[in-house]
Amino acid sequence: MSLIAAVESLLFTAEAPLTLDRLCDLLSEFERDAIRSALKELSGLYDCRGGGVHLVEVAGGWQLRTRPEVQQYVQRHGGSRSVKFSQSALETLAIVAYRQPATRSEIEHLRGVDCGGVLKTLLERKLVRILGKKDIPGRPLIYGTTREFLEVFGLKDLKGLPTLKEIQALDEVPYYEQQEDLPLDGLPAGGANRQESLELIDPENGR
Amino acid sequence: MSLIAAVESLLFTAEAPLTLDRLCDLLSEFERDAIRSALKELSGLYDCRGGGVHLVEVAGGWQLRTRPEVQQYVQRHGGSRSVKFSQSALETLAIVAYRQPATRSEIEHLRGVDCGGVLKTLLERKLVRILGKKDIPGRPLIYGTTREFLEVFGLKDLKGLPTLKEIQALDEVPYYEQQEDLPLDGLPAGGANRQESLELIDPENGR
Amino acid sequence: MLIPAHDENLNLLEGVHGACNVSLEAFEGPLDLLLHLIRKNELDITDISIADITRQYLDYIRMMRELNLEVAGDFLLMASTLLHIKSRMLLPRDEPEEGEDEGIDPRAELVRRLLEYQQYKEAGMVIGARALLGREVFSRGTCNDGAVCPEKDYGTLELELFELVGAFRQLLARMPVESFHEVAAVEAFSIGDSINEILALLQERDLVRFEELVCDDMTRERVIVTLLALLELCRLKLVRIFQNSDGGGIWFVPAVERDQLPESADVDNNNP
Repeated sequence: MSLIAAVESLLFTAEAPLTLDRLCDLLSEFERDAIRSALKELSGLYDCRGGGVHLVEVAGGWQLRTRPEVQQYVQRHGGSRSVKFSQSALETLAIVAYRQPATRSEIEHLRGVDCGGVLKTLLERKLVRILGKKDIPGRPLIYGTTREFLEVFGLKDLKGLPTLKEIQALDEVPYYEQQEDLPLDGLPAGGANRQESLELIDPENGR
Repeated sequence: MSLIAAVESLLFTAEAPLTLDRLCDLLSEFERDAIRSALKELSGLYDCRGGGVHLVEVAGGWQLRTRPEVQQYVQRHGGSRSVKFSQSALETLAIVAYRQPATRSEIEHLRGVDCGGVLKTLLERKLVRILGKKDIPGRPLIYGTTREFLEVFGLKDLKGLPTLKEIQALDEVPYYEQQEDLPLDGLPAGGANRQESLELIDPENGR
Repeated sequence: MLIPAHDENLNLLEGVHGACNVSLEAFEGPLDLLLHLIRKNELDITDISIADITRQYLDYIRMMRELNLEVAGDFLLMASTLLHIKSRMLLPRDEPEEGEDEGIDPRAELVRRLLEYQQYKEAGMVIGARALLGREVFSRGTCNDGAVCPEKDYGTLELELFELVGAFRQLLARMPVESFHEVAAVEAFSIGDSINEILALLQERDLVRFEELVCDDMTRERVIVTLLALLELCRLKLVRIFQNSDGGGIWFVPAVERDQLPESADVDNNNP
């Protein structure tokens, strides 16, 4: 059995993207370089066949996915599969993504409405997770995004989130040309960059 | 976008085998014959590439699955965790499959042991289901196999089961060489063929 | 050899002993055991010597008892059936056959059951030897690195990054200005904090992966604190930890009913 077949079977059955490291672990009898070339070759095979599926690099790993071109067919699988996200869920997720770590009261203050239910849903769907507790009176829980979040949005990491500046720049161009991860100058996620992220969303820097 | 790509994307994203009917529903702008040929062609593409995945006809539908040859790799990724069958589960399942509809007491008489626990497990695993009640005193529950049974055991339909006669003939052949669906002449499953199955086990027909 | 030799069946018992790991559970039931004895003795299933088979069967049961193994009722029932057949075999046939079917062989019913059972036993082996989904062959997305997670299935999320960004932009448009001037601090995370965090998580879910608690952007210290917290919870017998395979994911589950878990602040009690 060829290495390519082995790699393909692992990718096919994996629930989440597989990193090269993980593939090397699973296929320890093969050289890392050989596995890397097998990935490239497999990717090429899917590309030149031009079927409904291709191999993409995402969330720091590799995953078989349907091509965007066949999206309309895949969506026909029915309501149970293509889950529509409510506006409140999207807003809450956006706040968590851009302001993490964020407490519930911060989120509610921003949205101006109760977010308990929507947070619970996001937790259940594993798009958001509890990072810990904030060291202030009341010790509220703090929330951040998950690995699944990255996968859903096809991001390699949080740095792939467009900055607000970039979002505003979207106003001038057709949105759909902006599907790639955007180059980043000023990551709005994570403790270390917190100050920067605060600047980014400071209204004075706004539109 | 070609029909093959559409079919592939639907199969790739389906959780269970897709029947031709379902595919025709989902791809209503295409002719049934065209979809049928696309399936055949796609199956051929997977076969001649010889990768880790192929398209199989199972439980009345079509499904993308890994090839048995790459099993060792997938198992390393934890794939073998879920499915294990004890001899008692397999025996009970065989009795239900060949004699359905079957009552618990029939099964227990055949196996000579209590089968309550094993039946419960098979019901929980959705390999067996309750078909109803038998119209005899006490109205015992009657059991049959499920769609999942066909899926798990890789059978197109119940006719894909080797007949008990064929199984007897296998005595000298190692079992694991018998992977293919065997040709069928007289399926001993279901009420209509019940007499035949009893005949098979008449001592005078025995060895 | 633990077992005193009863008779000439010592060899047989040794064979059984070795092959079957001295357990009646090695046999699926009395019929399975009988088939085994018949095969051992190379008997014709349709013409078995009831006397021999009964003796060997009873020896086996006796051996199990001497090993203090529980003998299931099904095995005892078969023993009495065998003895009954044996006694009928000893009786002279009632009427010399008059061409009637009355002179039935007392073994007939047992033979029928054995043949029938043998068929299904073999059928079980045949279907069990197929390439099974989830054992030899796999459909898509069935493997993950931890245990199979019994989560609700929400279907595939179809979300574009664009939608997320769009939502955030809309939000910004109506956002209160001063809200961005509070700065979160997450340093000085104690074991107590971590325990609270884990308890809070267990209020929401029954199965948590260790990796979910420690993420890449955590400090070394924070990871260690989390691990210590988990060990403390284990010591208090509030959680159970397990690992499915060597090097596999580490999971933990509540060891007590959810409402018996110590209170930790939950999502709804955190309004300032």
